[in-house]
Amino acid sequence: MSLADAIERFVSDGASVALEGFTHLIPFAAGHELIRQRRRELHLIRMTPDLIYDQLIGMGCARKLTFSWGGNPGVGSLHRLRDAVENQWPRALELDEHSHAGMAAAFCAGAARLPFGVLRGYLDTDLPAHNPNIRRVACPFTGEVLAAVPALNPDVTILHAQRADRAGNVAIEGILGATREAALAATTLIVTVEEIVDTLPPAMNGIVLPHWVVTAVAHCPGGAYPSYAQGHYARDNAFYKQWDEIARDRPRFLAWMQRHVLATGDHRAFLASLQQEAA
Amino acid sequence: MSLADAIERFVSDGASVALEGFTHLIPFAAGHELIRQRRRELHLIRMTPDLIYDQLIGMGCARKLTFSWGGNPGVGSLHRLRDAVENQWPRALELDEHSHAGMAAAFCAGAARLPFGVLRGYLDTDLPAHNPNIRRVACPFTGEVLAAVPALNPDVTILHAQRADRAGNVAIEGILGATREAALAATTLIVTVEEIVDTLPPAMNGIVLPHWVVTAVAHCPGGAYPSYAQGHYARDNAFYKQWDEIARDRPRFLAWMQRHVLATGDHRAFLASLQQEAA
Amino acid sequence: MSACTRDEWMTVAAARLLKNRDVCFVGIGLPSAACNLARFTHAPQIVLIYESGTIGTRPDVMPLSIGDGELAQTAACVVPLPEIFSYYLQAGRVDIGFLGAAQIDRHGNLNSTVIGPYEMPSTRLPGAGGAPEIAQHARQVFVMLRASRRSFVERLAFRSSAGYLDGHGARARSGAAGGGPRAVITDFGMLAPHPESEELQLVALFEGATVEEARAAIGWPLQLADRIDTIAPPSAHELDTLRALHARTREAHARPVRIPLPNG
Amino acid sequence: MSACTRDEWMTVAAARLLKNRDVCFVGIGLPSAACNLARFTHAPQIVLIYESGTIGTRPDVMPLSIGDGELAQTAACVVPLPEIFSYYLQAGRVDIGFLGAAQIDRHGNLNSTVIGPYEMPSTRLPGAGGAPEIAQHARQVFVMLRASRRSFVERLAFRSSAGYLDGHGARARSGAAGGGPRAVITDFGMLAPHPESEELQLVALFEGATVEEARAAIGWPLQLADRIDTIAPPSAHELDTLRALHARTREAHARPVRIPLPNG
Repeated sequence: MSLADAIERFVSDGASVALEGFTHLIPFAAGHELIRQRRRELHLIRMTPDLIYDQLIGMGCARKLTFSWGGNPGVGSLHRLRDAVENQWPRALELDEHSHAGMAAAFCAGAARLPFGVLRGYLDTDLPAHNPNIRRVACPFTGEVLAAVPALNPDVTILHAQRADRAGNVAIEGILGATREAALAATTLIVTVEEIVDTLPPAMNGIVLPHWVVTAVAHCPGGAYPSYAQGHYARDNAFYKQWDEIARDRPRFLAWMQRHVLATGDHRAFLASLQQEAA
Repeated sequence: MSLADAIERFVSDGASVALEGFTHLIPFAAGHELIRQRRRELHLIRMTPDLIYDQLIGMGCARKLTFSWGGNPGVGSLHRLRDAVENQWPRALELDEHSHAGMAAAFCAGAARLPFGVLRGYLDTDLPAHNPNIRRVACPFTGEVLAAVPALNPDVTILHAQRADRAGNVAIEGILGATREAALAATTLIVTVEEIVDTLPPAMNGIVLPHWVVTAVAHCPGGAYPSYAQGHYARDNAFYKQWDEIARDRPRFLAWMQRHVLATGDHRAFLASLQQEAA
Repeated sequence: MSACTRDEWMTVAAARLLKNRDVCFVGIGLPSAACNLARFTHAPQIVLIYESGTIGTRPDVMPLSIGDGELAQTAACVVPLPEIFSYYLQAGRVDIGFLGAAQIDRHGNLNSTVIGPYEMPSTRLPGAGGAPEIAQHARQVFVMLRASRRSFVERLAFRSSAGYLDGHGARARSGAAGGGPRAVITDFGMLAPHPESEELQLVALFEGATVEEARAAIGWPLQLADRIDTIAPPSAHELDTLRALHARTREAHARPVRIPLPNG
Repeated sequence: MSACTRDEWMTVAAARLLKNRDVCFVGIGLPSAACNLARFTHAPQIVLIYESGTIGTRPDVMPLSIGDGELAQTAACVVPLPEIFSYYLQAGRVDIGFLGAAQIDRHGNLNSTVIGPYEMPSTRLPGAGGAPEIAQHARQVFVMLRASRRSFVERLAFRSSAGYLDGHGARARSGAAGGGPRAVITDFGMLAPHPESEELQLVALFEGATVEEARAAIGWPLQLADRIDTIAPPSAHELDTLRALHARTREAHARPVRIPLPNG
């Protein structure tokens, strides 16, 4: 299935969508396709909203954001996210804000189909006062009061991975972040991959998402760029630094999105347009 | 450190001890050493009490057993376990009985240092009526009532693994059962290994217990026999079948233990005595 | 067809219930044989999960234990056991759970814990293991159990896992996510719950087996379904495949294991 | 020693606080430089954990992001992120957690969430990330933060992670498992909590820095410890090692990444 078809078929306006990947394997191609297809009112979920969420938010695709850290790692702010929160541009953005540990517990609960996750966390912070999704639960054995978060069960989780086989088994190698839990927590799971192979290499204790938990696989080489795919290509740290300039300014941001995303038909054309610009 | 030294130093009478390994990598050598050193009043913890627990129980080492399935897999009963429960021979055995899912949740809670684990489980079974360690907890978001179990945090967890490096990092390959969670839940972690190497093979997403969670490593080739070590030797299914006969009869059991365990100085001698008998 | 044992017939009957892409939570013994027979015959893409943590395993011989090395070597992947129970079973990702037991009652509740009082049992059984949550979460449960009045009983000594409780919708009201025991394969044929009372009734007989034989083996007054199907005997292909699997398994398990005594 | 920047001095001062077998939960930027400098100098066996899931990582160049490939390639192992927070941090297996922030108050409480009201902030910061639970569970927290009256403030706009709360044992009474912020390394020297009041006070100055300079940069009336140590400037070895690390890092990050455009 092509990525465009998968997004068309499985992601509707208003859906809750988690594009996971922790610095590594961020599904940029899929995010761009959401923008091209002009999805609206999305509830975006992601521990670390990255450039791709900055773009989705800046293009007005999102109604709500569930997250735990929203910056450009090692660089600074996500200016489109800031503009949405500080100035409601291009629209207001509802925040469901957590800590990493809390959001990880929420994904784990979602993957296990439990209604809530438990952690020793959020102690004496101001987050619970601003988020009704952070509550307390008492241990039925010791009486100790712990933090609780509701399970995260995205309508759709979208990942990028190195490879899938023809049956739809997906193998991931390297830094996982919360990808596996986000995948297993979702109702629908779409995975873009660098390559589709006849048979996956032996996994034993490696990370495999079995075919019957995967809804659709789309072959999309380079689909994580400017993030990276371990063993395939490196993270383009220079692009992450450039983005700070591009995103700082509304017109420049819109022009960049027009030229590289809206005016390109697919991820291959997106990559080509960047290459052309660099040449 | 030798296995005998590790047991001597780290396992005291009355301790709660988990020898984990799910069919695979069951730490027989360590269990035999507990018997040789005549540990008493142990609280034994293990999802699937296997032959080694049958032996520990039959030799009177255990006061209490936390478990979820106590049989000889594919063969039948653990006769020494049955004799202890049915006839209090050689002594009474207190049971803390769970389902696999409940005990897995308890180990996970222990590894995460949470006081309890949550699951959708034990529904309409008679287990909670007989085990005060199975309680209920209400979701603070939905009100749904779920099962809760107290965390398992053994004083000592003992595992067998394929290899460790000289720094004490331990790598496990193949079927894990609840070994990893039992290891991380323990106060003290002893690991016997097939081999000690200068450098472990690259792990990436493989299973490694970092050296700073491992208390002691003992080199003990064949230490899982008659269980097995993936990549080293196979499970001796024939021995598991023979055990049914040996353990069925108290005098025969005691004679076997005397000859092969008490009269042997270490695991090497134990293996040699079996080989001699087979010859 | 050549003469076959009742165990073989049970295995074949169970295998036929499995569809090509079913995700099965497999136990040791007859269920393992049934699932692998299905895989070697009409259901090559069946997904087998063993509770030891192996997912999508494709063993060439059957395991003796739930965690034989063969299961890991042929698996799509091997995960920590807690994930099998939380991320797969509890998450509703298992279509078919197989269970055995020492005792079953007329509503498909099972006992694998004790005979006699829990605190002072006359027979201590291995215990529930994975059964309570398999029974709770699997979309369907298939029970495989040889019939006798000691095993198909009026009243369980202990309820290790829930079937339809007292019937008449009690299970649905309990909040259990799975569908409960949809089939009980035994050595004269098959029982299944009545649509309303949820009492196990005779729905099919092996060719040549009789209602009287069935009634004699069941410890409660066995009801008959409106229609009793006949289960065709194992085909030559089924039987050959099953026997070859058993032969390979016997051979593999008979192969002597060298005691791993280090040299020197 | 050759002239060095305050950032370099901060990095060296932080590195010196680390012991050879410490388990450190590392953030990006100055903490990452400090931990790796320690590893390349006096603490070769230091264990570095990055929240992305890499355990025991030994990068040759510093990562730009928390999840660069270099971290995974050189790690003892890479685990799912939830395990980092549950099985390692929450389980009390982290000796030292490094934190930065936009604001710190006199009791070491930190703000990395918003300036202004939460619902309508004047500046939306990235958020707490791993900080609330690092602050709660790490045995010790080291804060690295350049000083100014905008960052060292009388009152936080938002408490993203807890230090000593209002001091005087409030943290201990809260049930937090970890020891709290034991050191704040800033660009004139170091603050540490007073043993009783738990108010951050000046405990050490970089050689050449003055109390006046420190007071000018701190937004509350800065108290002085009974004894103010002098932090020796970076040695030639420390500085050479750090600069070589930075040079390797700059070179690696400047290496153009080929856009992964498939051929054809």
